[in-house]
This record gives sequence, C-alpha cells and structure tokens, in this order.
Amino acid sequence: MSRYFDIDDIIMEDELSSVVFKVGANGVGLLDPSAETNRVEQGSKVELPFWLANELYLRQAVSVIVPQCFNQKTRREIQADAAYVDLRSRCPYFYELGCKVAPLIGDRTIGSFLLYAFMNRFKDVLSKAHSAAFAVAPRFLPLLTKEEMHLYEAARSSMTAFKKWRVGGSRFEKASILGKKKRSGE
Amino acid sequence: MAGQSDPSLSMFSAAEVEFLAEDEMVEIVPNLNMDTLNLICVNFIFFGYFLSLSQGDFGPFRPQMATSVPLWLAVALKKRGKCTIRCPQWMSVEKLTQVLEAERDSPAQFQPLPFHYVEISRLLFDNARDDIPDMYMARSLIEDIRDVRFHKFESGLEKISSSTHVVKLKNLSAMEVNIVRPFFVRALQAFAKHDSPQMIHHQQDAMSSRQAHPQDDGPRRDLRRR
Amino acid sequence: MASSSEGLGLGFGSEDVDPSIAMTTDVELLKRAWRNEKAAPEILQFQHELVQRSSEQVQLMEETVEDFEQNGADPLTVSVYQMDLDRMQFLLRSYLRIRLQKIVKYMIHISKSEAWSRLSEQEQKFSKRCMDDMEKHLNQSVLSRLPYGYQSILKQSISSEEDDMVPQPHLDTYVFCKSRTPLGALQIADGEDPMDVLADFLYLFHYKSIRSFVESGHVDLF
Amino acid sequence: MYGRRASQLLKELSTSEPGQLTSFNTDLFDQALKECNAHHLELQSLMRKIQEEELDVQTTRNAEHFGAVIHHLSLIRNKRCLMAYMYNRAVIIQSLRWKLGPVLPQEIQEKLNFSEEEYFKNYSAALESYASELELDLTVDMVPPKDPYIKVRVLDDIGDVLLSDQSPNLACHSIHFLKRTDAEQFISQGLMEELLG
Repeated sequence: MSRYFDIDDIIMEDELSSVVFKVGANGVGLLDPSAETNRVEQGSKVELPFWLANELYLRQAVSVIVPQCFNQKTRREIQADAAYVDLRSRCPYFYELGCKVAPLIGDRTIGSFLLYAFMNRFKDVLSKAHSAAFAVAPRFLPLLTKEEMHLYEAARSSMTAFKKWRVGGSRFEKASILGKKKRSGE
Repeated sequence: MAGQSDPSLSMFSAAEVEFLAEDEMVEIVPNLNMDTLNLICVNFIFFGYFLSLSQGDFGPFRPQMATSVPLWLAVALKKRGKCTIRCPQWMSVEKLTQVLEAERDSPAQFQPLPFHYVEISRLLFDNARDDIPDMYMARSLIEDIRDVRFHKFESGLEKISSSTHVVKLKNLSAMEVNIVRPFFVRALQAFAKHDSPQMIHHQQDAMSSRQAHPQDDGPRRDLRRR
Repeated sequence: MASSSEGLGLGFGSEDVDPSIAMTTDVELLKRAWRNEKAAPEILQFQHELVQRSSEQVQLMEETVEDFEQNGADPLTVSVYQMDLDRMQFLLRSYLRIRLQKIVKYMIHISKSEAWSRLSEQEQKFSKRCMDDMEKHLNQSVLSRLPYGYQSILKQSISSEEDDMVPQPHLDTYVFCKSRTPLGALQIADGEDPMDVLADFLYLFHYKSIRSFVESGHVDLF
Repeated sequence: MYGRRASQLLKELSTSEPGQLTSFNTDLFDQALKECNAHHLELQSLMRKIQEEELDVQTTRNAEHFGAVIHHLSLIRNKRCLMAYMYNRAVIIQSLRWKLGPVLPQEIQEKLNFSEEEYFKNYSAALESYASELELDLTVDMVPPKDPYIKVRVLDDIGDVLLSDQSPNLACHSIHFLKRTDAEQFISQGLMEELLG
C-alpha cells in the first residue's frame, strides 16, 4: 500500500458508512450502541468507519448501504447546479470515499456521477483560485471537498509564488517553522 | 525559504525557472576592456553552426564592440555599470503590440515568444530599464500578453476531461507551465482516478483489484489532441 | 523509431544527433539531469561521470578564482568567475539534494528493487544509514510496544502477504516534457491510434508512457 | 468507536500548518498504544474460546471468529495511525536539519519526544557523513545564486565568527557584506536578514 503513511487517506477512512451485519460478532459490543450484550447480532444495522466496513465486506461479514452523499437526492442537486452544492458538509472526502465505496455497493453509476460532479466543479475552483479570490472565497470555499481544496490551494499557491517572484525582494528568508516573531529594525 | 521548491510537488520555484532563463543569450555593448572569459556555465548553441570558439569563451570585451553573453553575465556587468544591454527585438513595443493583437485574435492558440519571455523581460525591466525603449509601455504590454495567454489557457483547461491523455502545448512558456503545473497535474490525476476501469466497469472481485500491481497498469484512456 | 535524416553537411540537423552524445557542455548535461530528477516521480540513474567531471570543473574553477584573487586580478573578473562557479555549484548541490530527498522518502522500496543500482555508492551508504535510523526510531516509539505479530516495519501484521506498509513513488502521474528528437508515432494509449511526437513541442504525458524515453535521454522533463 | 483516539493524532497533524510541528502528544499516543494491547487481549481471549470449543475456523464462520477479526483490524488501524504520526513528524524533523542546521533551538526541541531528538541527531549525522564524503556542503545554495556577496543586517548578538573569507564581529544591528553561502544559514535561522539595494 503506497499510501500507508498518507494522512488524508487515513483520515478519509474514518468516514462512516452504514452496514448490515450478515454474521454475528462476539466481544465487540462497542460497535453497536444499541447492543445489550457485548456482541453484535446478525442483521444489526451499524455505522462503521470505512476502514472497518471495507475489510468486513471483503470477508463477507457485512453488506454496505449506499452512503447518503451518493443517493439520488444529492445526484439530482448536482445535476441541477453542480458548483453550488455544499459537498463538504455531506462528505469532505466525497470523491475519495466514492471511489472506494463504489465497488462495495456494486454501483456502476457512482464513477460517472463523481466524474460529472468533478468536471462541473473544478473549473470554478480554478477561476476562483486565480481571480478575485478574496471577494468570493468566504462564500465559495466552505462548499469544497478536501480534494477540491487541495486543487484550489495548488492553483492559488503557485500563482502567489509567481506574483511574489515578480515583485522581487529578498531571496532568503527565515525558516517558516520559527514563526513570525519580532524582527528588530521593523 | 522563498525560492525553494516544494519537493512533494516536484515543482520548480519561480527563482529556479529564472535561473534557467539566465543562460539565454543577449547582446551587450561593453564600456570596458576585459580579457576573454573562459566560463563553464554557458549554453552551447550548435544548431547550424560549427563553433569556432572553444566552449564557454566570451569576449574579449572592448568598448563599443557589441558581443553576446548569457543573461546572468549581462545583468552582472550592467549592475556594475560596465555595459548597456541591447533590448531583444521581440521586446520592442512594436513587436509586442503585434503579439498582443494576435493573442487576442486567436483564442485557440498561443503566439510564438521566447520560451523564457516572462523571466527575460522581468530581468531586463529590473536591471536595465534605461536600455529598454518605452520601458513602461513594454512592461505593460508584456503583462497584458501574459494575462490574455493565461485566460486562454484557463479556458483550455476547462476542456480537459477524463478522455484527456496527452496534451500538446504549442508555444506555452516556461513560467506559464510552472504556474499551471500543480493544478493541471492534480486535476488530470483526479480525472484519471474517477475514470479508471475499477470505477466505470464493475469490478468482479474487490480482492483481486488489491493485488493489481500499479506498475503494470498501462495507460488506458483515449488520446486527445488539442 | 522514425527518424528522418535531413542533416546537411554543415551543422547538425537536430534529428540525427544521438542525444546522448550530442555536442553539449557538461553544464548543459547537468542542467538536464537536474530538471529530469526534479520532475520525475521516481529516482533516476545517478550520473556518475557527469558528477565526477562537474566536481573536477568546480575544483579547477575554485583554484582559478583563488589564483586570481592572490595575483590581484581585476575584481570584476574575479567576481564573474565566482558567479560562474556558483551557478555550477548550485546545480550540483541541488541535483544531489533532490536525490537525497527521494532516497529518504522511498528508501525501503528502493533497497528492495532494481532502483538500488541507480544510486551512487555514497547514496547507498546514506540510504542504509537512514533506513537503520528510521527503523530504530519507529521501533522504539511504536513497533516494540505493539503486541507480537504486529511489530514489523514492512507488514501490517504477520498475516499480510506482502510488504503493505512501504511507501512507493507515485508513477501514475503526469509530467511536462519535450522530446529532443522526433519520436515518430507512439502508441500512447491502448487501442488508440499512434500519436506523432514531434521535437521541441511541449507535451504533458503520463509518466509511465514516456519513462523509457527519459531513461534513454530522448525526452527531457520539465 | 475503535481507532478513534489514534486517528485524532492524525487530525492534529493535518490541521497544523504545513511544515509546522506541534508538541508530541504523549497522552493520546500512549492511550492509542494501550488500545492496541487491549485489542490484542480481546483477540487472544476470543481465539482461546474458539480453540476450547474446538470450532473449525476455516469452515464455521462463528461469532467468535468475526469478533476476533474486528479486534485484529482495529489493532492494525491503530498501528497505521501511530506509525503515520511518527513517520510524518519524522519527515518534518528531517526538514529541520536542512533549514536550521545541526543544533535545534530550544523552542523546537521542546516539541520532540526523546526518540525524535535522537532521530534528528542520527539523521543529521548521516547527512554530514554523506556531505563530507563528497566534500560538498549540501545545506547551502538552497536557492539559485545571484551575486556572490549580499548585504545583511544582524538581528541578534552572534559575536565573533569564522567565515570562509573573513572573521567579522556580528553584533546585533550591525550591517555586513557577507558571502551569500555564509549568510544563508544565519538568515534561515532568523539571526540575520537580507538587505536589498
């Protein structure tokens, strides 16, 4: 797994999915808040983080229910006005979770849905990253998923670096890790 | 550090792109006497010529005798008041005006400009302002050209899609590439991911997809020319 | 590979010059190696001879500058030679530095693959040392404090069939590049018509599809 | 939920600014380690039960088996979080060597745990031994060169130092022309600033 140490990948796998246990499991009552004994009964519907849901699915111990952010309602909203859907509040890892969950729920349409959403949103990300970022950012940024934020940051920071270069100035700077403490002479 | 590139993006910093541009040749008119310099850091231009000079020889420098040197050397001499730099032809107001018009008239293509036009012009504006006729005009023309080109590129980006596999970029300059690279590469990766066979075609067995060795995946999306 | 030879007696048609032996200065070669190393996601072959020659040139130039200084040469001349030297040294240092960064990032993967032979002797030594240090660090803070069966730095647990913890370079990425010579028609994607790759155009390619051309010196990354 | 504490460590990393280091979170870290061992105990007790009841794990997918699987997976998840926490911090610690030199300022040192301090020293030594074999200091020339000398203002009392071509007294507020490569580390450490013009 080349992403073993990847922070985003790890946090993404904390996203919850609803699963139905096809088997019973002893000694793990903590997973099911409604359980009265220290076990999860066969047929219980439980919310599990993706890292657990996925592995249990592969072992045929659970079936996975389509997460809300990929349901028909969200799809209709995206089709109506992709750029203005608040995807972050639905799932900050919308695309990543979509890619990983699609095989589990055997839904062929998730791939094209993600593609459609991404295609119709990424242009906005770009133009806002490069243009009047300050005016639109407060309204626009909170709608973005993590991946879209990374894209926005990629575009914005390379533009900022370019502008800084064009203005000129000192080529040597204090290491940013030292913080911006008082500088004598200022 | 300001000029340092981010290794995780395998990207060049603007200062590093400028560094590459500093090896481009410009003409200077010295006002001093200096012997031939035998330098190691030079561009070696061999297209169409047998070089009579041994590599890296510049000068001798004689007052009023024009000669070609790498930009970094020209700037160093200029800073010390030892030469004037001849403004390259493409930086004349007349030429730049033509380029700007052409850029505006052809929304689908970029006009030919030196690969390092952004960096060269900045270095000359900053260090040799008295050698550039109509400096302010030239500078604002370059800004406009860059802006028009950038927006052109931006609308071009909107056309990338999951079927984009190769992009051919005619006349895009070094600094322009550097600015769009992080966004462009990341967006293409995202497209590729959402359009991978595992996503579009139903995978037969989730277990088997885990064993697929990444090295063996050939390119699979269609080719699109722009 | 299609390669027309229209080179005239005078000069070189760029297309019939073998890019690996084309008349080019070492600085030019070093700049190319530096750009490629910076842009490629994986570690490339160490340029032994080039680095060797470049270091010698640096040394020679350092002596020249010193001589000039001692003989009271014109300060401007000294300064120009110093700048020339500085440019070469920057390239050399930056080239070696990018490699070290990649080595540290992918050291375990490199040590277990053919990429190991792409490192210089000193880089191999550095890599081994870094691996030991990292292993020791992770062992004493985490691994040795985990239950038996979960203490490997390579496998998540003894039931893992492969080394599923090892970071690997992300070859599935896109790179900007220019071909030094026309590459002719290339099959870029399966089931697609071959595409004519021309010299001196800037392309954005899938790294894997041009990887071998980078190795052979036909394609420069940017 | 299982694995919650461990992933909290990672969230802490992801919310801090890129390249910045927060203090090592010993509390959370040790709790996550404890959880690993608790999972292992549960796992073992379930395994024992399976053996006692002589159930064939291969054929019967019994509830003990799946309980054990879940504890195993949770342990692996916790391990991944703990390892990623250490690893990603180690990457930042490596970068400190490049930016700040072989000696860390107190304010940074305080953020490291014991093993990290040791790791910093070892990494630093590995780098130094590589550089000395090449007879080339790799921590200078981090940005492309311009003029060989730059004008700097000293921001702290550094005192007498031996540089490559002079041995100036670097008193606070004093201004000097130094070799670019000599000044570079001082600037990065915040002890000097470059003056333009």
